[in-house]
Amino acid sequence: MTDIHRPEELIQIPHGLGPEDLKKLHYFLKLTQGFEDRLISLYKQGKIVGGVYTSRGNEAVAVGTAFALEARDVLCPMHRDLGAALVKGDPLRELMCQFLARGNSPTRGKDSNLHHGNRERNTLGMISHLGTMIPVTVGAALAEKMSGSGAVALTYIGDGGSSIGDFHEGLNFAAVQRLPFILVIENNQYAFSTPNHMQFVCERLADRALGYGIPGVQVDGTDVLAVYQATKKAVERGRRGEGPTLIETITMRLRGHSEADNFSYVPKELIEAWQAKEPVSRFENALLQRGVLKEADVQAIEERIAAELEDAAQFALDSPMADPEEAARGVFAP
Amino acid sequence: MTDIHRPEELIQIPHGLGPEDLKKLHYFLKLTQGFEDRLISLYKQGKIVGGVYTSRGNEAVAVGTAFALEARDVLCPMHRDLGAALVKGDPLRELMCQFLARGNSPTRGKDSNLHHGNRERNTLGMISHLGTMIPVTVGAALAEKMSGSGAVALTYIGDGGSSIGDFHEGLNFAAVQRLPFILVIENNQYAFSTPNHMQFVCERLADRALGYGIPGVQVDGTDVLAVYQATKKAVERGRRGEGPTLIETITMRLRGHSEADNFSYVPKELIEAWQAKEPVSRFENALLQRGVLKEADVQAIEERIAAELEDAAQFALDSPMADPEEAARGVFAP
Amino acid sequence: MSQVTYLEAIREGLSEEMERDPSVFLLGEDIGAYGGAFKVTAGFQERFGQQRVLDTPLAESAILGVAAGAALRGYRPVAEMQFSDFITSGFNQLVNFAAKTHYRYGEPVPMVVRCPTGGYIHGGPFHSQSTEAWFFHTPGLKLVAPSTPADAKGLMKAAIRDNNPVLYFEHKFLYRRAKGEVGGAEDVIEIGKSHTVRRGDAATIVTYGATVSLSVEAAEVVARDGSEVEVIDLRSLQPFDREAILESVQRTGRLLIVHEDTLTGGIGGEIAAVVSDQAFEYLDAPIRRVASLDTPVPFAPPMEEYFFPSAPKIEAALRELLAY
Amino acid sequence: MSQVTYLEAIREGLSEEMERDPSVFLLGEDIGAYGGAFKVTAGFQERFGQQRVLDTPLAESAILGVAAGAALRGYRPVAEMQFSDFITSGFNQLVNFAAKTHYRYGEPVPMVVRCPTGGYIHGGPFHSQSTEAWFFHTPGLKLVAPSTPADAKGLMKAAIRDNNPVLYFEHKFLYRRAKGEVGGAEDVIEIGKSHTVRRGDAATIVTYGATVSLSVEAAEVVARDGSEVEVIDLRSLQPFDREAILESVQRTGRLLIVHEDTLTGGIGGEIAAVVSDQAFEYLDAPIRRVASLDTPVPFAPPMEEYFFPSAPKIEAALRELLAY
Ligand SMILES: Cc1ncc(C[n+]2csc(CCOP(=O)(O)OP(=O)(O)O)c2C)c(N)n1
Ligand SMILES: Cc1ncc(C[n+]2csc(CCOP(=O)(O)OP(=O)(O)O)c2C)c(N)n1
Ligand SMILES: [Mg+2]
Ligand SMILES: [Mg+2]
Repeated sequence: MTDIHRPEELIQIPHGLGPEDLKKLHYFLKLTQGFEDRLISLYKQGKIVGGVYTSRGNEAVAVGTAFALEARDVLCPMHRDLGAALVKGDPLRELMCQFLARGNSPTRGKDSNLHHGNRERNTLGMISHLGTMIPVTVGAALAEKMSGSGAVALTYIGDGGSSIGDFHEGLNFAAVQRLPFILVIENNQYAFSTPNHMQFVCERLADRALGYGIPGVQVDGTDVLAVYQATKKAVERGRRGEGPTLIETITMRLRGHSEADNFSYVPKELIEAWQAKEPVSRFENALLQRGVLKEADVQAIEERIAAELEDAAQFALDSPMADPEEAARGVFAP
Repeated sequence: MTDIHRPEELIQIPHGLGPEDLKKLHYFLKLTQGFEDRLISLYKQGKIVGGVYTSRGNEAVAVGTAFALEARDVLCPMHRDLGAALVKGDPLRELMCQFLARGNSPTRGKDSNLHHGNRERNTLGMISHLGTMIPVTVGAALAEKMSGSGAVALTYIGDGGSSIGDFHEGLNFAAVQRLPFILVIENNQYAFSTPNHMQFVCERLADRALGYGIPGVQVDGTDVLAVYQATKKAVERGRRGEGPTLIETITMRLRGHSEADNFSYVPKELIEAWQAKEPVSRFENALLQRGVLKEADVQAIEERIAAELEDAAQFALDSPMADPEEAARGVFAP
Repeated sequence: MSQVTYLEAIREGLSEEMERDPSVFLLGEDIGAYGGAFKVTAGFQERFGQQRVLDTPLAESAILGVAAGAALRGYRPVAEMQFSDFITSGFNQLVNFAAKTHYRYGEPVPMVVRCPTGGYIHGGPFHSQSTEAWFFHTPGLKLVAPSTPADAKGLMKAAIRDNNPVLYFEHKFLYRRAKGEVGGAEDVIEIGKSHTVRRGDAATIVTYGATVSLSVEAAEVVARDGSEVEVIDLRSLQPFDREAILESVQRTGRLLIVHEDTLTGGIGGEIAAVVSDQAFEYLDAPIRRVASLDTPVPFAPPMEEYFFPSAPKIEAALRELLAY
Repeated sequence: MSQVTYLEAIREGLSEEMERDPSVFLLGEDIGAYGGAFKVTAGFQERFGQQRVLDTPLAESAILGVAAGAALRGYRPVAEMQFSDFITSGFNQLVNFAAKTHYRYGEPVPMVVRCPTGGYIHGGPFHSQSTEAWFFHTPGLKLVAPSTPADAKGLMKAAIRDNNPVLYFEHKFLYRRAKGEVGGAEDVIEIGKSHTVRRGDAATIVTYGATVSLSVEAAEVVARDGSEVEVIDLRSLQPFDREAILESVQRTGRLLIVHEDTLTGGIGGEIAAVVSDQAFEYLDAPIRRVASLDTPVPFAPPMEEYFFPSAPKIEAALRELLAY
């Protein structure tokens, strides 16, 4: 992986990605950031009930991994993976309604954040209990293998979540069954207030792959193209029926655990060191340096995104909450 | 580790073990075997309620590991570790009463097999749910570290049990806290009817240690001295405050999962191949070859053991079951 | 029709549904070549192949989570717990993911969890537990607990065809002891409907599982003295048949609830609460319960016997209730 | 005495016991430097050191198993679940190891599990659950659920000094809202004893946790029309104060059970069963319950409000009960 202390290091553009792809990636990174800016301001205006968890520092992981998937592939975004939901096709209005718990949201306001799934888009809806979605997504991979769809299934887990039993049970199950499953560790140095050295003492979480007899790779999580490439490789391996891959992405959580957390427990120098590798600007600068984008393009994209988000936010704000009685419905499927 | 296909290979006698130690080891191996012969016959006579799980093939692991511990060290034997309980000092009469569920057994007949613990002997009583005792024994290791006793804590898990979440959570917790904890994997090729290749696909379970940043060693589980040495090293490391060790012992379950299981699913050739390394006779032959024991000694030991077991069995058979009303007592500690 | 055992009835239910619907598959520990700890799936792997009869690693949370994931993707997995006791090792997957997913975003999780349950088999604290009450209290899960071969087969079909997570409690004591006729390929027993196994107007016993036959036994002894006691076998625990219970109690005025599970916080408490609320005017006597002691399940036979409900204990409670 | 919040009272109980007994230590996620998700243990690590205020990896089963192991070895661990919802990830350690060990071989497991519980905080399905009923049904565990600062402190002391596993349900809604005086270093509140917070002869409300104040509120509204309703705060759920409940119902003849947990299979069912059995002759009306809907906890405020018990809902049920 790239040395996090050499931010100036140039991002390599992999074969098979044309300018349009690069622009798409850039768009989704910016969109993620813009969406969360909007969430933060709505939160500050008291328009969001419950907590807001942004993906600051994780954008390249969410976008880069999802970009390596096809529509048929199953994806289970976790709490730092708004970008993955966007790439997978969740409409902005829907997502905004979901974060604002409106009655027309995917969960009809019964749940919030990214806790929704959609069969047509091949997404699974996470629950809060970390680790739970690993066996569940492995089950989706088993289904794809049984149906012979050729699709793979991918989900995420944090440095903190990597300590829970389901990480072990799920990966081992997928390995034994040689399932088309990809687990992406989002190692962003902290689990809430817990630094990595209090979470694990192995050198690389990717090394856990050895204990399951599967490949484990470590990649710079601030480099969207590196993340994309590593995922692409894992996807191809999965499609070939060779089994799961564990990908450890290294990045830094650049904000608090939630907007209620001032993260004073994170040394300022650490934040600054990582700010130099802030994933969105890092990629944007790379594209500007390479002339894939001009300043004017960036401005145009920002304006487009602002408009799209304005529309989505207004739509959500204008959308009513669900009837209270809706609370009593839907426990069981007909 | 030694190659399981070279049974003729000589057992090496480690430094620091005198003839008396070797004879003790031999005695405990034979006692384990004799005790289980007795259990099997009692079972066939219908004198044992519930299942009988013998440790055939695992004797050297149970005895060799426990022999490397001191009285102060905490031990949690699992279902194949009768030999460990014997080395740790469980009296034969007590054990026999426990297996026969008598009212004067350590569990007063409320539980059976090796499901008992004893604070004075520093043993913990297992439950059936595999994996559970790993975090519990890690908790004991934490207690010893906090009290500064210098004691270590050791428990076991099978190839099958190694797939459960508590394996992961417990080992990682112990590693992060640098606890004097030792986990011994009893890899005896099968989990009930499940062969290893359907349980995991990594090369060595010992390699999982890398994912926790702790040493992982593999040792011939049919060689009591090799097991002893590996454990001794782990114990010393623990006493030095350097943290846990994962030891994978390789052996073969030479009987059914329980006495109710005819284990027809195990290829006969496999059993035969491993019979050549049957742990008890393997060690006995080594001691005879080296002249540590003479045929006459062996016979004397067998007679002594027969007498001890006869006494224990009679004592247990003569012991009454608990009063039915005892069932209602002892849910809560005073 | 020929007589089959309760275990064979479960097997028939499973195999017929696997024949009927290719989306049904089984997963669990030792269920393949070995046929399961109780041999319920003996021969299934030869017949349906390794893919549809999946031997898993020893990992209950993975088994249950994988089943839920496959269910969300259109399959109908039937997961086996080797003993219902071990479901605690995968508890979270059921109560937080499988149970809450349809409510949260409207997609069905059609899965069955086979739970070999209960005692009277000298299994001790970890192989004899009744684990239904935890799930009875978890919205989003359905629970069935057959007591006869016919119900075992018919409810297995219903459970597999249901679009929700269904916990299927198959009683280990009944596996080879309960015998009887079973229905055909399309005899599906509706989840939520009880079965009145004995008619009477003197009192009502509501029960399920292994204590159904013990209750009938007690009722028959009492009948010799002229009091005919009604015995309702719930069959389904969640949802349970409120109407049948209330209708019966309104006739008899006396209710005895019997279950093998421990007393405090057991399903009997809820039934008593519902009846004391909705049939208050009809009650001629206090609602009584016969259940296991509030302790773990003791191992030694004399204590085990003292712990579990028995025909004599039920009879004694009945006589007291009738004399009230 | 000065007024403190419920949260400060918990903190006082913990710190005083840690001062008193060196065998007491804390473990959990983010409880050290950060002071816990709700800041209950803020400042503890500076004061008692890293060893006695242990930050753990994100692993509930390890946290609970380690606590049980340390307890067996003579310590008195207090384990924190970041939210009581997450206890499901370590469920097996509690119900099968901690709960059954003393019964099996007679050695005590003195541990406390702190469970920040309940809703009314817009937490959604996974940060609002009431998880007590699962453990209420598990022999070998004690459960307490304070509703005031005084009880929070006194029951924390009792829980830590108890020689059994005790689940301590601290209500998130009350943390900073409930204020009051608290007792001193030796004011230990006996586990199993309820507190009658309001006297009356017209009816009895039995409740606990966040619904205690809602019940009193409803009782006071009803009192304006002349009916004085007694309100019993259970405080301890396992064991619970049968005597106090029965004594009260024998006087009032009317019982309303109120709890925040979902209705079916909740603790209210057991209380109703006990009363309908043991106070049958005294009941002048059906036993009624007010509880949450049998669904997961919905997120959006209007649905959340519809889901949970409220003073108006309790008042309506009371009026119906009194009019019966
Ligand atoms: C099983 C479980 N325990 C505790 C929590 C509470 N919790 C929510 S997020 C979080 C930290 C997660 O850290 P990490 O896995 O590294 O992901 P990150 O937020 O850093 O991306 C914790 C402890 C949870 N959600 N699930
Ligand atoms: C959590 C759990 N699931 C299932 C079982 C049922 N069971 C008892 S022993 C066993 C096989 C154990 O195999 P292994 O761990 O390799 O130990 P071995 O018996 O081979 O020494 C199984 C599946 C259990 N005891 N615990
Ligand atoms: Mg993190
Ligand atoms: Mg094995």
